[in-house]
Amino acid sequence: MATEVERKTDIGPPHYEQFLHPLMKANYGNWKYHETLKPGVLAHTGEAGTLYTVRCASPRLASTNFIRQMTALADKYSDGYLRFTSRNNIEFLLADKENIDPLIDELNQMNIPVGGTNNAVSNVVHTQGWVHCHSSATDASGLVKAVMDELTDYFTSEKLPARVRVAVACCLNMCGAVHASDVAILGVHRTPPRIDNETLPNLCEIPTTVASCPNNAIKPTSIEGKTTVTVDEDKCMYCGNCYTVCPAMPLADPLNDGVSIWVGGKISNARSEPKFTKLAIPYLPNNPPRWPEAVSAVKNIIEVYAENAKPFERMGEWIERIGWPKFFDLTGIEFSKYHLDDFRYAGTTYRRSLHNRY
Amino acid sequence: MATEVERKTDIGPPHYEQFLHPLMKANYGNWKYHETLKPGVLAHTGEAGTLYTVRCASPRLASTNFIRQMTALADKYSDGYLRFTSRNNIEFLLADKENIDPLIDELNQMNIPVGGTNNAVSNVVHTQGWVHCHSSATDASGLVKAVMDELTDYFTSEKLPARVRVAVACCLNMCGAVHASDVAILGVHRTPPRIDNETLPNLCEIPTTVASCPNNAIKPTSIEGKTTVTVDEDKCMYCGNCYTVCPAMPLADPLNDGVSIWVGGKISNARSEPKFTKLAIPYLPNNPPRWPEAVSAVKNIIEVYAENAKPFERMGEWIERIGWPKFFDLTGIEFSKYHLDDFRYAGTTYRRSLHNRY
Amino acid sequence: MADDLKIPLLEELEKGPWPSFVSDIKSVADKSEMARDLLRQLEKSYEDKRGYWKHGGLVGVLGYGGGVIGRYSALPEEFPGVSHFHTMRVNQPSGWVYTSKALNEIMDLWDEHGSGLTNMHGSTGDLVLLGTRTEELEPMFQALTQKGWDLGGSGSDMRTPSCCIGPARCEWACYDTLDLCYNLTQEYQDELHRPMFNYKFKFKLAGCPNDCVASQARSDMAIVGVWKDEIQIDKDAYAEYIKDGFNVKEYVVDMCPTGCITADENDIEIDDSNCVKCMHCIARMPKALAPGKERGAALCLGAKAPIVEGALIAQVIVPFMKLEPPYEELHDLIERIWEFWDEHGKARERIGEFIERVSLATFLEGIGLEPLPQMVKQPRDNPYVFYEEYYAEEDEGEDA
Amino acid sequence: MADDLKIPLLEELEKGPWPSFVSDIKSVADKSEMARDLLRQLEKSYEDKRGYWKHGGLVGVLGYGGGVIGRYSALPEEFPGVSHFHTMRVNQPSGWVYTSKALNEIMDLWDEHGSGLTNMHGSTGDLVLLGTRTEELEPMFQALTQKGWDLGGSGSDMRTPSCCIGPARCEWACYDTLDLCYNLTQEYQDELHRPMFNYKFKFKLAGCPNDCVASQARSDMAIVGVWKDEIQIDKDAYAEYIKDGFNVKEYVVDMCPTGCITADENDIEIDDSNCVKCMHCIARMPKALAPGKERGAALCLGAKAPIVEGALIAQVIVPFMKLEPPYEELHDLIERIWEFWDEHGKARERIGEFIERVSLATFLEGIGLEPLPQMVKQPRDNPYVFYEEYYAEEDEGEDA
Ligand code: SRM
Ligand code: SRM
Ligand code: SRM
Ligand code: SRM
Ligand code: SF4
Ligand code: SF4
Ligand code: SF4
Ligand code: SF4
Ligand code: SF4
Ligand code: SF4
Ligand code: SF4
Ligand code: SF4
Repeated sequence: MATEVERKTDIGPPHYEQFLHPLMKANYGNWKYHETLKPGVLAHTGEAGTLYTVRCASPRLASTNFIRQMTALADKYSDGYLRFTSRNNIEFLLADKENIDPLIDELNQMNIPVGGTNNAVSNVVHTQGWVHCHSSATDASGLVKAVMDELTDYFTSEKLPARVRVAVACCLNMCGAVHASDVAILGVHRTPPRIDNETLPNLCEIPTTVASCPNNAIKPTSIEGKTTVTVDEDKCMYCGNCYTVCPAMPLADPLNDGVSIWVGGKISNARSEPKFTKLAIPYLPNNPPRWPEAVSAVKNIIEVYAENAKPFERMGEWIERIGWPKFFDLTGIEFSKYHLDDFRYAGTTYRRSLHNRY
Repeated sequence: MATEVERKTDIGPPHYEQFLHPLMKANYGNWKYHETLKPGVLAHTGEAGTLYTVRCASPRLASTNFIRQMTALADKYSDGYLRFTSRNNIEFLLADKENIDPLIDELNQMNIPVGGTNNAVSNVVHTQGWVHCHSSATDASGLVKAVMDELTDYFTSEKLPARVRVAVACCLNMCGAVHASDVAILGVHRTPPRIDNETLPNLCEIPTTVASCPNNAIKPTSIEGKTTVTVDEDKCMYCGNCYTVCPAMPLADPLNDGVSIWVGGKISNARSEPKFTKLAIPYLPNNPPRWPEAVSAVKNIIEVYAENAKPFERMGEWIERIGWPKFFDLTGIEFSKYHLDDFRYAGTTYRRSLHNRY
Repeated sequence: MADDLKIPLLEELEKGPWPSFVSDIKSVADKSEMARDLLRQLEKSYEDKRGYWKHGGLVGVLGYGGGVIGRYSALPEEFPGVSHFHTMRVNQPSGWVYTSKALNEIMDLWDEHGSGLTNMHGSTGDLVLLGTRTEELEPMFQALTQKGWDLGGSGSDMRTPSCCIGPARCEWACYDTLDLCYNLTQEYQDELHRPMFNYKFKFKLAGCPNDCVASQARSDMAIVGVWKDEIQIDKDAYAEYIKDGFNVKEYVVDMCPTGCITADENDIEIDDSNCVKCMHCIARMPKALAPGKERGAALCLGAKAPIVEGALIAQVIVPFMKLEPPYEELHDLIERIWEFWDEHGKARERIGEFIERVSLATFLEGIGLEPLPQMVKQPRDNPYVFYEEYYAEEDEGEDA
Repeated sequence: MADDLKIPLLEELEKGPWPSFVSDIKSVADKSEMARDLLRQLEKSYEDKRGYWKHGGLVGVLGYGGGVIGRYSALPEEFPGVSHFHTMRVNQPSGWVYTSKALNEIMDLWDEHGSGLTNMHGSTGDLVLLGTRTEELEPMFQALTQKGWDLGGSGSDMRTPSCCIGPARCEWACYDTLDLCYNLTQEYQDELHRPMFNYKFKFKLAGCPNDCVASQARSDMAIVGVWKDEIQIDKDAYAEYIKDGFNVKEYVVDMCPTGCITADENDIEIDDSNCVKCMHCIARMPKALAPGKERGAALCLGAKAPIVEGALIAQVIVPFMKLEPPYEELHDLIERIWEFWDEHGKARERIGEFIERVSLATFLEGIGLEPLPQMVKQPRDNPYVFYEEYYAEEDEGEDA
């Protein structure tokens, strides 16, 4: 490229300070407390005054148009300052309390829900899906839209016992938060990789491919003089790791791919230690564009939780309090052999005491 | 054998019913409640009346003399009925309340402590040691005697917060309760087996020997044409399993054998689930006849526990409430790399949260 | 006399308030050369800080493979009295109950045929007769059987079952531990006496979740009594506890692991649907509370000491089974378990290790039980599911 | 116009209250062929229930190995607009704070050089620019750097660090997450842009144990703010909560995991020696309670998703470190960790898996840290200790 300017590298991101709202600078490190004025609206107070935050949803997969709409609102109501949250919501940072309602009105007119604070279902941490990733067993953005259409009411209110963090990932790589969320939807393959013996010898390194399998299902073999690999189908658990390192072993399979539902994970240290999400429903079909089976499964779980948990009790804490048998009872989900762990630490998940409910 | 009577086999033990005290038969399955009259004395009540139990210690390694002394007392005070507990105490079963004190007097005259009930240190579940077993890294009976001499006061009283179950085993086979006791003393080897290449090829099956090692430290090898084995010393964790299957691989080593101290296990489901015992002190020397280091370590742990735990809180429950850092603090025991797990489920023992005390 | 003993180190263990095994062995040293040489060899162990026993060989009684542990001194010339020093494991009665008469008879036989030393009892539960010569095994065995006693297990066989005192002297027993212990022992005499398993298999039977025989820590099958319905409450007796000043909040309510007790000065209520049968509240107020009426036991498999794959606490395999004679359902299940373990287990692989290796799902399938959420602390948290049914191209849209 | 789109399935996703990514992509479909063909290819995926992307090749900008994810359509003839569809990961500012001006500038550049589509933000934290052609990568990169922006990580490199809003808008931040996030990003530009590790290495920085950036679940090194001393109590503010009828017993005292709070209508007291810094009480009464004054962070290693050896939550490796510029102690430790992992780790082995494989003790030795009980939930429960020092025959009685 023949540009006149010097080519810059390794400059890193801009310093954040230039993007801080003046009140953020003034109260930096000296905030006293915060309050929630209503769902989606926070007020943080320090010596230098109070900063108001209005939080709204975003599809995350956002066009430049959408972002410009948001910056326009920021220019109008928040002195041009806005931020994104760790769950892909948008936050407008307001010095002037009077701006809160007009801003919310405009957002509502644009059909953008305001909320996601405290005991709400916040935005869904999710991944690429059929929009961008070669690995996906399902779509992500579509699932999120379908699920959140049913849960918007829980986003704009704070009527749940505690936060409910929902995540979606389109394959076992779990680019996001599936393994530690209150409720998660995970795309799954259910058939072993199909080996393209034509291209494999050129595309893939055999030792890396063999080593990629967590269950030693892959062995080197020779077909017509060329070294390729073979998969022991009994040992394959469809994780897709081989495909990540070797493109000649695709797993995608329209007939069998689908989603599984997971529950009870958390990340915070509040009360209980962080927990992994556990399997609730091993398989539901891929049913685009609205995945009705997955959506109603998630909704059911959240509603049963909402009815039964105590205040400030996260999904996983609630389940531990009432016990897993009761969880399966209350939600009407069937318990099956797929729920029984058989991976590395399986032995530690077996009930090794008499502590059971009947 | 030329006896006149028919040789009997597979008759099994005598039916217990013939050994049941009449009150046990009368109240069988219909006991109402029990009370503790004083340490070592229980009263169980049913429709048919109250049965009094007087419990006393036993060395477990007991001569026929000792047993006859006990049966004589039973004849005198408990209609000839007595039993042994699951922790090797002796229980006299009395119909007549008046007999309690005279019986206790006689026992005390024989220097046999009465107690072991409720929140006491009961008898020590233990093993053979140098008295009988080829595997032992220490003696068992001697350790028990030395420890209990210091703890008798906790046997004859009920002044501890809860039961304290002490166990001793003389090697990693743990023939007893070491892996699930409040406090345990475990004999340990600390050097790899010494291979007797002369006798090994005749005495041992090579594949079984190789397979016996939990850490794959044993490999077959050939010395002067004979197949024997070799041990990778870096991989050996001195468990002695190879010696169990192959006598030509002894581990006993007077310089290095010794004992380790373990804490916080329990078996009952009371309040918390059963727990394994955890490592407190990795190594103390074998110091017969009185193992002063081991004895004072055990005593210290029990005393610190007695001072700090809440009523009905078992050792392990107490430690979990205050946290392991505090346990090491309070007892003055040094925390070392040996406390860090590195076996199969090691990963599950690492602190995977911010839940720490400082 | 025993003055030739010279056991100064051991004699240190004659001091102190706890009963001394040294004094006790000494007390038979006069009449037993075995006891004498045991003390002398033991003194040498105390001096040298090591044991002097050789690996036992295969010794036993006619037709049995188990019940005797062979043992030989490594220094037979120095200590001829213990050149042979085998133990015999006598199968104890359920609940370790005895009469003086029965015990004295055994002692007499043992003075005649053995060292005069015992373990009352061994950790598995046997009445252990400690130390005799090979040639005395069969005579002692025959003498014992004449008196109605038999040997217990050792080696890769079913081991001697043992049980808590249960219904014979405990208000909490949820099934008849003594009867079932006797029943299993009799039913499986062959498995007890003739090692033919992959490895040992222990039964322990506890009448309630207090587990006074340590079954969940130390037996391949732990049978632990439990109830399914409501804890029985005697409100009058409760009032008595309150009147006596018992701190029900601190010692009961606050210590219930699931917080399912509501209690005050006037009343106590338990949310039994959330009670995990831990026994704590019942143990604190035995007059006011008692296990429910729908009683049975949980069957748990796989407890063991660490060798080889690490220690295990028993895992629930049947959350609840009614246990009443003739115990057919239980026998059936035990036999299915043994069969599957026999066929697929490796040598020296305990049942608990076996389940971990083949996975619980496979094991359940193998023994014909349905998976239940009560069998786990939690469902899997990893996504590595072995899906079994999947669609093939032909049968699109249809469930396989 | 976009009427030639024919995307009836996708259009179902324009209904409902939640913002529709379909409508949004449509809104740029006029000006962006890429967006148009993305919708068309996606519609086909919805019809066929499968993705149509090929494995990405190695594409990027000059001199960098990371920051770009290559992506090609599997059906380039049918959907030429997405025949190339690479994403660029732009390193976001600490705390995801922006001005309208800065954001608009990036949008302008992206309309010029790319699809007009973004992810605000990617799960690692980058401002993800979604979809462009190989030949646009370098121009876009240069345009970005001119405006002061740079790329983040991808591949086996350090990944873009991210942090919670911390001291900029949160009263609980125990260290300056934004500053440290910036500092680490700048300090390790080389590691960020040029993959040379065994595998990816992610940093996430949370100001307190609430962990609002999910660091403990999703980063190889989680830096989580915490305090060592007493929770600060404002008694007047406490009185206000009580006056307002807040149920301190039910919502605070009974929910403290260690039961270390005593509180009634008049007063609140905390046994800080037993507080595990869970934040629950503070979050319930932000006006009355606050983290202590001796602040810093815990360093935790090894969180990750399940591939290959199972998911991990981060483990404590330094229970407490003061974190103040210039952060030398931290840099030092990070470098020791990378060095040891580099030397002994396997390809595609995350640091958490590495520690599990070599054992925590070995790892600590390798990076020069002392073992502490705060690093474990419990000491080992198995007896398989690798004793290192032992006596040899010669030096009897002396400690080696
Ligand atoms: C804005 C944001 C940080 C950021 O830099 O972006 C944030 C901001 C706050 N969090 Fe958070 N949290 C944010 C993501 C998280 C996450 C991460 C996640 O969800 O992926 C967690 C861990 C969730 C988990 O455990 O799975 C998180 C767990 C908490 C908790 C612990 C709640 C619990 O009971 O487990 C608190 C304390 C509380 O409010 O009780 C908290 C509290 C707060 C407070 C009240 C802190 C403060 O004083 O300012 C902030 C407003 C809360 C609210 O939303 O009502 N924040 N918070 C994130 C907003 C995400 C969103 O758009 O929804
Ligand atoms: C006699 C014996 C059963 C037998 O068949 O031999 C027995 C008898 C009783 N046990 Fe036990 N337990 C006996 C071994 C055990 C064991 C096994 C062991 O120690 O190896 C345990 C499990 C210990 C553990 O968890 O490590 C045991 C855990 C309990 C518990 C639960 C205590 C706890 O808080 O963990 C109770 C309930 C209570 O008293 O609180 C209990 C209660 C009882 C009661 C009160 C039951 C009753 O109503 O009769 C009996 C008298 C208790 C006492 O000693 O004060 N028993 N008890 C055993 C006496 C052993 C001894 O000589 O010391
Ligand atoms: C006598 C006794 C100890 C005692 O002093 O009470 C004992 C003694 C021996 N046990 Fe044991 N075990 C005894 C109860 C136990 C228990 C406790 C129990 O049954 O409740 C255990 C732990 C529970 C379990 O089964 O895991 C136990 C776990 C072992 C092990 C480790 C097994 C494992 O899977 O981890 C071995 C090693 C082996 O089997 O090769 C073993 C092996 C041995 C051998 C046979 C030594 C050997 O390597 O061949 C010991 C013979 C010693 C001798 O010279 O007399 N012994 N052994 C106990 C049997 C007496 C009885 O019949 O009543
Ligand atoms: C774009 C993004 C998802 C998103 O929609 O936000 C993403 C996308 C991909 N991830 Fe990821 N990961 C993304 C955040 C994550 C996260 C979450 C995080 O960083 O907090 C995780 C879980 C945490 C972790 O690191 O373990 C994650 C765990 C993985 C894994 C599994 C790694 C593991 O050790 O378990 C893989 C597989 C691999 O590395 O080969 C993977 C691989 C991939 C690849 C490169 C696919 C592959 O096999 O080569 C995906 C490219 C998709 C595409 O076409 O754009 N991605 N990936 C995220 C990065 C955006 C950004 O830079 O901000
Ligand atoms: S979860 Fe899988 S399919 Fe989805 S973006 Fe990540 S790697 Fe791709
Ligand atoms: S999908 Fe996973 S389990 Fe199956 S062969 Fe590939 S790497 Fe192995
Ligand atoms: S613990 Fe070891 S040394 Fe002791 S009796 Fe058992 S096998 Fe023998
Ligand atoms: S002692 Fe244990 S670890 Fe060492 S070689 Fe023998 S079997 Fe292996
Ligand atoms: S286990 Fe239960 S039933 Fe058996 S003695 Fe102990 S308390 Fe009684
Ligand atoms: S038995 Fe245990 S769990 Fe059940 S109510 Fe009593 S204390 Fe609570
Ligand atoms: S992690 Fe703590 S400091 Fe950071 S935003 Fe969340 S609550 Fe505030
Ligand atoms: S921070 Fe958590 S552990 Fe500490 S006092 Fe508050 S609620 Fe209890």
